[in-house]
Amino acid sequence: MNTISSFLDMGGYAAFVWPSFGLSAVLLIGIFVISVRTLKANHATLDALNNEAERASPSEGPAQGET
Amino acid sequence: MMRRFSLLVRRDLRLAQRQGLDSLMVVMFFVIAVVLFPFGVGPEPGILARIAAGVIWVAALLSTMLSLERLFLTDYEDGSLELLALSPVTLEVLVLAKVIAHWLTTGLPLIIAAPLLAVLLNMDADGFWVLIGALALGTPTLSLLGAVGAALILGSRRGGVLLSLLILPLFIPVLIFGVSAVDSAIGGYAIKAQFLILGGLFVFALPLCPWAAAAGIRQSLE
Amino acid sequence: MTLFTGSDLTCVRGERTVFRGLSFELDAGGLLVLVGPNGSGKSSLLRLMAGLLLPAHGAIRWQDADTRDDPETHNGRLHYVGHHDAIKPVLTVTENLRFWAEMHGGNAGANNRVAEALKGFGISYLSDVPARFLSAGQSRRTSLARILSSPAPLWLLDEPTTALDKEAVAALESIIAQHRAAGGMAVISTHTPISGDGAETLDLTPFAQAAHDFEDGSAAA
Amino acid sequence: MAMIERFANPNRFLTLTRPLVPWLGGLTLLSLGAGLYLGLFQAPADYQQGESVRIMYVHVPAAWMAMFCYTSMAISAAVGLIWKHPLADVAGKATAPVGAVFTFLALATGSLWGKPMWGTWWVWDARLTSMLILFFLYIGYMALSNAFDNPQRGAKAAAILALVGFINVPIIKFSVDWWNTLHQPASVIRMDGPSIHPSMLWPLLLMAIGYTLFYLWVLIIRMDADVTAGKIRALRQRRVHG
Repeated sequence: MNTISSFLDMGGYAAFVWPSFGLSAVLLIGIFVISVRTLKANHATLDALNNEAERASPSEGPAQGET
Repeated sequence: MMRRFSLLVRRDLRLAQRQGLDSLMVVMFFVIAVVLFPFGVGPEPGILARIAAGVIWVAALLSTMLSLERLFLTDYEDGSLELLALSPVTLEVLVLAKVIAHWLTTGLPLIIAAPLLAVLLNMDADGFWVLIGALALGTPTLSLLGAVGAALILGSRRGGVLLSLLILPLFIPVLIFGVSAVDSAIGGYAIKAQFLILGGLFVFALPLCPWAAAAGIRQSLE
Repeated sequence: MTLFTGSDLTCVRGERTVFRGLSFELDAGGLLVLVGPNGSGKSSLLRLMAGLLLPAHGAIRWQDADTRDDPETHNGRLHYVGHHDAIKPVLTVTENLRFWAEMHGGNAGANNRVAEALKGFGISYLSDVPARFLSAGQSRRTSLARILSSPAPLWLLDEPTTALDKEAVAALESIIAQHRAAGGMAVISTHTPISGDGAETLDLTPFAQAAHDFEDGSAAA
Repeated sequence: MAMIERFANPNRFLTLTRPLVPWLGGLTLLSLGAGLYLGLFQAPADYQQGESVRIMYVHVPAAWMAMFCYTSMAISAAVGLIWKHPLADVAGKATAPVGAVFTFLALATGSLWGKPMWGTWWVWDARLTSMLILFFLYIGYMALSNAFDNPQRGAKAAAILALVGFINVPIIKFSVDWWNTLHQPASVIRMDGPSIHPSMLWPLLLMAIGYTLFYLWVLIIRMDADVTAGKIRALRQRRVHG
């Protein structure tokens, strides 16, 4: 496995090995990114709702922000 | 306990008989589904005979699926399910009564129609009785498993299609052993193992499904 | 020892806390009328009492036995009339009622109990009519007739007077009075006033408010 | 189960697990990196399948995780149904998509691995067929949990399905194996090679550990998102009811 090209060739199976690894990477990274994005979005909306609730009725309930 | 059990079975049978359409529709679907295959696969008797058992079983599965959605739905919508859950008999027993009523209105007609369709598909004669036996042992399990799906989709937005998606994977063991019982009978092999397993699947589903369906119903009534 | 009690009940439906810290007591012959705005949990409380819904906190007891321990016996003690009429259009009124009479109270004397029930609500003339021809008021009377079709000490009626005309409401009031006189008890959620001497009223608004305050506190935490 | 538990408990869970997330991320990347390096560079090729055996390092862990996630869904379903623990349903619902991705990966890499050997993209091999049925169970779970207006009702219904499904998995496996031996195609090369050479074992284990850590990593993130979404719904609902 000295030269890069023979490594990439994967003994002729390149067309199967790399798509397998590639697909795995794409899907795993994909679901991770989607999860993180929903998390950030939900936290942002919760903070917005909390701030809105605070502004609307500062007297009602203890005023403390989201950690 | 048994009196209320038979009371519910009798009521459901009377409802089905008054509505009339139900079992007829199911059998008609079963017949049509099977009759379609020769048009798709070609009328050549050899091929048809070879796939006859599989085609009949798959069509029986889909026909049972057709009528499962309404198993609890009408009672859920008109408030009877609430009262059944509030009756002095455990809900699991009443679910079993509903399943038996469902089997009598769909499973049984399928079993009666099956040999006729076996002739249409040129199935070998000595497969007939085994087909009836396997269906008789398999369709109750299908009704039991289907009852779980019917209970879980109560109150959901997309009832029918969702039900088949939930339940079909669970039908696969019954399908595999039902077809293999008929095929090995035709091939002259022993069929005891398949029938024992079909019986085992039924005995396994008998306690599990009413429990799961009752739990699903209780949640839908919350 | 009061017969039917609920202590410090909290009801959660889906993700919403409906009410918190609600208690009630009801004795033989008692009538409890639940009042409060929409969404304050009247129906939820009735479903809790019936056992269709389990309290997130607190317990409902019948003679200090928690009703959750033996739901079937509790079911045998009560009749629940919800928003739906539970009537099969293909069956006649008598067939509908006899089914529920036998399911709840067994076969003994079911026929004449059903006849009594129909007479009680003045719909004997409908006995052989398939239920699909009934008007809203008639189906409601048929559904209410179920509570007479087999004996049960506890009646849980959720807005029984909807779709009932004045005469039917009067009939219902007199039937409830007889039921209480015979030692029975009833819990009714209603918007139209129901007369019944010695009736207690339970206003759910403070308990619903308690739920909101609690939710404010923890949601923001 | 005290009322307070319904809200405070998720917060306590989140405050405990949030700091874990970066550590879990680091460990996942570490073990996956090591596994990939060993698998692609150090481990020998298979004398029969040549380099294509390396697909094993993504196929086998994905297949394990497919079953692992479904098992954890069944456990959280049982905990949710029996002890009414609010977080159990959240865990189950958060696991399902990750499990479905692993199952799909197992199917895809399985077919990519099988192509050079069997000459077709799909063979009704017992393991691949069981994996396909498991994939349908996942899709059914996710469809059911999203089929209700009230997410909690969906989670509860899906929990029952996960339990019933989980009990049926061995039966399905048994019947598919029987069905497969009944219609046995002539020669089927074993999926994971004749025998695992020790130097192949290490990358396999590292990848499996990496996948498990990845699952836990994404699970905590998804649960955090779901609990927050629950709070948002509660706030909005309270606004409706005033």
